[in-house]
Amino acid sequence: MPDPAARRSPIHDALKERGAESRLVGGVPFAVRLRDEPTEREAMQSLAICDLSGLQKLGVKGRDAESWLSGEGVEVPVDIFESCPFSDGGVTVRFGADEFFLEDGVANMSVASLDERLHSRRGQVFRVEHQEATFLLVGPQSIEVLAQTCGINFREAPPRQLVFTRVAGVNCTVLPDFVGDIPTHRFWVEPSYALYLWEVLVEICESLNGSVVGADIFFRNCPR
Amino acid sequence: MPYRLLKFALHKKHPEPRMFRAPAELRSEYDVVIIGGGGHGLAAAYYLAKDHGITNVAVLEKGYIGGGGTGRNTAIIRSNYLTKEGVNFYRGSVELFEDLSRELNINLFYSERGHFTLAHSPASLNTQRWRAEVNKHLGISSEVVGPEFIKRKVPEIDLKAGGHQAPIYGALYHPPGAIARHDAVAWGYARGADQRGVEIHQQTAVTDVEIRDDEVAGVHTDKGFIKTRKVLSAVAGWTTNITAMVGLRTPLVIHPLQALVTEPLKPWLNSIVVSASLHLYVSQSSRGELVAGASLDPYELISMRSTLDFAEGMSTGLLDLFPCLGDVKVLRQWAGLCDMTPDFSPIMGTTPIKGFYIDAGWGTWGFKATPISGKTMADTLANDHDHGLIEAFNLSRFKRFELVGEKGAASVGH
Amino acid sequence: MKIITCPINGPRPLQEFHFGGEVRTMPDATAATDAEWADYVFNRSGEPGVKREWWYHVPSGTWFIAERDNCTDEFLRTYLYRAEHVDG
Amino acid sequence: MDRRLPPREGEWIDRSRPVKFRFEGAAYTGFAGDVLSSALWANDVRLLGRSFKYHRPRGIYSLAGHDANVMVEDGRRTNIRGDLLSIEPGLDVRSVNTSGGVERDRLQIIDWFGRFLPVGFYYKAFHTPRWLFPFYENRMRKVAGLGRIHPDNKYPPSPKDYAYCDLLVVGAGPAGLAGAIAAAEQGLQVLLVEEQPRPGGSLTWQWAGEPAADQHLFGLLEKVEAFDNIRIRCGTQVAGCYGDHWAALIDDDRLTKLRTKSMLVAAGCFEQPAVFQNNDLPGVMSASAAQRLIHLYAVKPFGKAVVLAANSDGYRAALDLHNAGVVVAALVDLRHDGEPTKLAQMVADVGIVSHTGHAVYEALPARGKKRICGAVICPLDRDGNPRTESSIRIDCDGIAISVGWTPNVGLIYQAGGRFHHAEQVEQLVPLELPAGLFAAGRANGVFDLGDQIDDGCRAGLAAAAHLDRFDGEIPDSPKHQVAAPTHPYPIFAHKRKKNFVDFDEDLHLQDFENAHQEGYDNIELMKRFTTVGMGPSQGKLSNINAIRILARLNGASINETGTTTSRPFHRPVPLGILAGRRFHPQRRTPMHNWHVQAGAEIMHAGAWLRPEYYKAGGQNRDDCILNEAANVRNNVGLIDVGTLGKLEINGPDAVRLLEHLYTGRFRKQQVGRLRYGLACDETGVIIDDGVIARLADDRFYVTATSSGAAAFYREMQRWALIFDMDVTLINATGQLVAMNIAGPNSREVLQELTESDLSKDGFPYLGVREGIVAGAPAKLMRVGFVGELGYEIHVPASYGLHVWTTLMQAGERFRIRPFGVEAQRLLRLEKGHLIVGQDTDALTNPYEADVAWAIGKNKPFFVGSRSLDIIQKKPTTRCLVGLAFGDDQPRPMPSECHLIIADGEIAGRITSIAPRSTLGHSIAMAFVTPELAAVGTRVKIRADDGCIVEAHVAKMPFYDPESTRQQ
Repeated sequence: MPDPAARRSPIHDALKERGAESRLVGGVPFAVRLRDEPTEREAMQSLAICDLSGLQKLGVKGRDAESWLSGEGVEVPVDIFESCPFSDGGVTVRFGADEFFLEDGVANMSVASLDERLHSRRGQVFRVEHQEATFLLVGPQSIEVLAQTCGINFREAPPRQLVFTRVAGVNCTVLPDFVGDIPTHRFWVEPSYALYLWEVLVEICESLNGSVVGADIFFRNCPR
Repeated sequence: MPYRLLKFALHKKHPEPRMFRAPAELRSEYDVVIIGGGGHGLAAAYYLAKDHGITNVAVLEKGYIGGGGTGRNTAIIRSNYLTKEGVNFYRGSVELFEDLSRELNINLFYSERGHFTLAHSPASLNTQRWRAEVNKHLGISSEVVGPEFIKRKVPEIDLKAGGHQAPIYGALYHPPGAIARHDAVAWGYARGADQRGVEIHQQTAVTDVEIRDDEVAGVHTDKGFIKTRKVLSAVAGWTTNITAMVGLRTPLVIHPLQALVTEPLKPWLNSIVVSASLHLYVSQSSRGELVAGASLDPYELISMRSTLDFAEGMSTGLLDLFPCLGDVKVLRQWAGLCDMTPDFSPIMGTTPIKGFYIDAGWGTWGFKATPISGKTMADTLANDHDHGLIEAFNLSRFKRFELVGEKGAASVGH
Repeated sequence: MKIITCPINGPRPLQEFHFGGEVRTMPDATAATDAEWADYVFNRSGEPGVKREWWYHVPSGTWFIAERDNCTDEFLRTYLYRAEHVDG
Repeated sequence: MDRRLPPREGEWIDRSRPVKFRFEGAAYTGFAGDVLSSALWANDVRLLGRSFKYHRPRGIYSLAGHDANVMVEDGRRTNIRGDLLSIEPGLDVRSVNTSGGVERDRLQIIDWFGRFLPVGFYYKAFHTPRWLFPFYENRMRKVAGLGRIHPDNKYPPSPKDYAYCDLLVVGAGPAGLAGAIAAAEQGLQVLLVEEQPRPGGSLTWQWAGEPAADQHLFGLLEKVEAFDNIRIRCGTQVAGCYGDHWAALIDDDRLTKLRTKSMLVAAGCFEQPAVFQNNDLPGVMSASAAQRLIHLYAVKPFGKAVVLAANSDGYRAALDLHNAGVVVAALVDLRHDGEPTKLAQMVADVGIVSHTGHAVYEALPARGKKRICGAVICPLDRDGNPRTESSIRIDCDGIAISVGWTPNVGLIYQAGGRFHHAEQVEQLVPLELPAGLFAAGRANGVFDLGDQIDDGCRAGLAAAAHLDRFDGEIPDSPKHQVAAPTHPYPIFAHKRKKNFVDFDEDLHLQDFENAHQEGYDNIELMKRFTTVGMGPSQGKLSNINAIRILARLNGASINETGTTTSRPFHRPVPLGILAGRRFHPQRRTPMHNWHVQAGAEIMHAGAWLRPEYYKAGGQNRDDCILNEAANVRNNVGLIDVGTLGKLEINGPDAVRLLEHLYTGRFRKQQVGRLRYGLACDETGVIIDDGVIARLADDRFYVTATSSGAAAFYREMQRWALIFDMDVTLINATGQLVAMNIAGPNSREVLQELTESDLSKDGFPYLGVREGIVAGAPAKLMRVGFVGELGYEIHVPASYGLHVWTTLMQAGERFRIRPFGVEAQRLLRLEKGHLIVGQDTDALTNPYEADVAWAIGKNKPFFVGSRSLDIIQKKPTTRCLVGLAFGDDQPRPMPSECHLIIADGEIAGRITSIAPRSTLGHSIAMAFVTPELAAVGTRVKIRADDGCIVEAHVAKMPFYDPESTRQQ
């Protein structure tokens, strides 16, 4: 059996250097806290960034992908780039006519079991490995970080609509969303670029007086 | 102070004649019609008259002379090519250039600066060694040099290229690498051709080329029809217009290439520095401006518009190499057109159409070939047979799958 | 910066795209003469005018066809390769 | 002497904050809000710079950065405009391009030699004799150029912003403010950009003679502030305008890339010089500069002035000067009929003497030319030629020139607009504007203040209509009623030829006449030959006069003569601002930090960072590499090959697609087996290779070269479309990580981490298995790239580090060691495996590269097959062979790309070489001509310094020819 505890975020070391406190969520290690909770809550109100790479991800692609997901009781977005809730605080996104992407919620257990059942699938459903790093930009100012790194006008981007674009010169998938009522931007980036992008985003965040926070701001504040 | 300058003070009236005659009426027939009054076309006209005594020649220029690639390139001259064909051809060009100021009696500011092609990876250093070895074998002064040598010649350079990308492993150093005043090359050839009887018609656009049973019969212009049996197309970035007129298929695609110039600075950069992986080449003009060019724009376009992306990318590359230039200001940016071939070599000489000769495929390397292309094309027109130096560049090489290996290293690496 | 409309992702800045060259129809490899094949492989229709070209939206990995004037740089339409065949 | 005027309404200086600064070593005091030029003028310093060519004394001309007279450096920055440089405490600047300081510049001598140096003189001399040119060039380069660079100057990374709006308004003068308001009223998101530190444009200085101006300004600003959909940015310049309304906004600290839906250029005009003798000396300035001095900086421009006018603005300037306490000794009006408006009377009322139909023919320099002491004026005949015989001398220390304007519309040219010369304003006005682009105010040829405001409203509504936010009536642009504000030819010949047309380039009238005589008689040729407009101020003050001169010389109209186009940038922009943060993406595998801690020497491979080799105590690079390789041969090694392309091809047509993409056959490939794949492009050139694993009937897993992967996947997608194949393609390159454990002990080590059957029969060579390794879902592939028993292990990236470290632990008792790229290169070379891109080049086909065996026998079609048929019929010109060297070879050994020489001709090239190998002798791969290809043939290689090294063609693989070890 795969052992999720063996997994590491691509920026694990960078966070360790910042003295991050680590905890297993759904068996996967997360940097849950860097400062005391009030400070991190405070940061959310303006600008904060945290690493959610430990969230389990899964992609399915192929002619029968949609029907399979529905068969598994997963709510499937109708239009391309639309997203809808999956598990608690997770998302299901339609990448294309016959491709879907799922990221787990705060419990971080649902994707794994879905993945299990994928082995006994029939027809044209193919598993797509998704190991992207997940970064969450939190707070009203997160839009300014995007303004310095990306050529898309996110002020006009509809919420919960996925955007495939380039951020700081690398391919990146961005989902404008909310944690509670605080606007967020969720970044998915291929792990090989993760450290590079993280360092760029953090540099810009800190130049805007934003700060790096732990994953708990997500786990604690996501609606269940 | 040279006498030539004294005379300006001594004469009451400005003692300089017209560079070339005021536009005459088009005649109804010429022995040769050259389409394109850039450096190449004018040089061909000059050598037709000088070497072959063919003077009943019209050069047709839709704009003004030297207004295309000739006036837009970054004026670099070198012969450190990769193939035997390339080296021999460009060596011929450099030899002509070296004496051209005297021959045309116009100071071209032909200035040997030394030319660095930086290598940012072991693989690229290998390619530079390849060029160096071929050059040396053919008697061209080129060598692979290490970072220390580069730093000695260009102390302002950052050998780490900013630190976030591959450092500089070394370079191909080509001492004869030079720059020149590009406009003056066109003017000098124009004057020389004119003095020998060639007619130069500016603001005269070719609208069609008359072909009768696979043979050139004449040229239609916006000023009327001209009868002729020999036409040379020397219009670089506009070649595809002309080949379309005569129904000739070629591999040519047109891409813009952009360049910029900074405010004048006191001399500090004495060498020409090229970095393929940073997509830039830069030198300092005799006026003190930094003149920097990029690699081709990423898609086909027959337009000389400028883009901000280029200015941003070029500035990034320049600061990666020369961190001290952050406060130096860009004065102006512009673009030229490049007619690209798949094997980075020109398309020259005879074509399947009798009497139609082509001088194209000049991509980013046209200016440095101006004298030799003029000389060899003149010879080719005069004898209706490809000059030895350009046989390998004939259009038919593609049909024969005999491309010239100037591209060198594979586009994919490892 | 140039804006290009990807049929899937909508209007995007040029920096998100890769140019894939003109759309060329491959002759029947078995029937074509060497000359015809060489013409297909090497020659291009580079003259001024509206061209049918391949473009690729890099972040989403989408190939599509654009009809573009190679002098004005104006994109007249963009559509997916399949759609084109439907349109004929 | 302090020239500061008493405090006045609307002045920009803050008298409560004196600022001490230094210029040319001397200490001065100004006020916060001063620019360098104004502060110096206030201190009665008039010599502010030296000219580019003749090193003539220069002072304030436009005071708006439209000229480049005042250029300074501060030891870090260079070529800083004094007109735009706000003074700050501690500012310490010197003039650029002087020898020994601006006061006693040794190079001013050149001014005397002017007559020896006509336009383009450098084309006509110095080139013979040839050997002397370098000497001359060296001299010329030293005198040319302006500021110096400062080698240790560091520029802090500046941010770049993307911004968006409905309407960009350039210029916050009357028209711009009105336009912004009109558009905002229709609900547009408006960005109003003003290059000066405060809004108001000409209202802040030009109309200040009239009380109405202040009221207008106040009223407009109040309205603007009332709209929250108008953002106003002062001290920002729009430096360039590009396709699709893409504009570059420049502030001191950043570049903003603005995407606007429409654009209104209301940037006003540049006041143009008159051309007369010594029109460049300190004290001669544009009337607007004098008015800026008075109204913005409260500086008295002169003691006694002559005003040269050809329009109402000149009369206003005369009044402003008079009101500021300047003695206006004369108002010289080029127009024979003088000023038609009431201004004529107003001027007369304050006792200013006007001379209509007169010109200033010459400015008289005081000793040393550092200021002027008088003006020579003379009447003009009906053709506008000075009648010098009846000239008068008037003492003065300043001449203010107001003879005309040229529109500030470079941005419109850049955006593709076209202009024509309109007689009634004697100025270029828009002829054709691109969709969504609008012009208003003086830039649009509208001069009356009221008209400017109306024109602004009109343009604002037009912009709204363009965006379908307004469908009402749009008024026409107001027509200019009174006399033209610009004189058609304010240019006067003078025999001493110091009547300058271009101040940057020191070009005088005669230079243009000479250029024309030499045949540079169209505007582009003249521009290139004379270099007019090529200086730092981009011809803002010289282009239109140059065109007038040429038009007259050709007997043509301005429109027939044509204009030169404007290119970015509107004002020079620092490279540092354009570069910004300089993003350089880097790719790392999950094991990157492990490698670094293990002492890896990291190399860049494209964007990837890879271990070249691992430094081991005291050993040099070659030893490290050789030992890493030896440990693989004799023991076990582990390499990170995470950079490999990793692609999945699934679906009913998977086999068909593979057989189209690769040269080989895959139909009969069994599930659980690997095959080598070689890919060509359409011309038959090798572009990629890798292994192809069949995981199921309709599932294939493919590796591609590290740097080729992205492009190869892209082409794979395209071919799938073209051939209409029912496949599902997945690029898992970055999602998965791969490592290769190789060496005789690799099986033992790996077996400790997995329950999969690794036995020789259970998992044979060229087999592929899916299983769990160290708790990670993995694909295992039995490959032999390095020629030993080995397993390539592919796992999800997040597991990569764990699997790697676990393998290293398990391998400890087998003395496992990591090996880097270099050791792998050596091992595969010993094994005779080529590397695409190193052993192949841009034209290499499979026949040359000795991989024709990988071409499926009588396959009907694959990409490149038809071209290869043609190539195959032609004689091969080169073959890739192995070379072995004896031990007796002289050093240095050859390197990659050293040439093989036969009978004095180039007969080949080394593509890969290992001076030292685990075989104990040097080996290489090389291209050679067919004549040299036979095994055993002796070849000569020319190494560095031309020393010849001998080798013989050897059979490949060099190592383990029967390939028993990898089985």
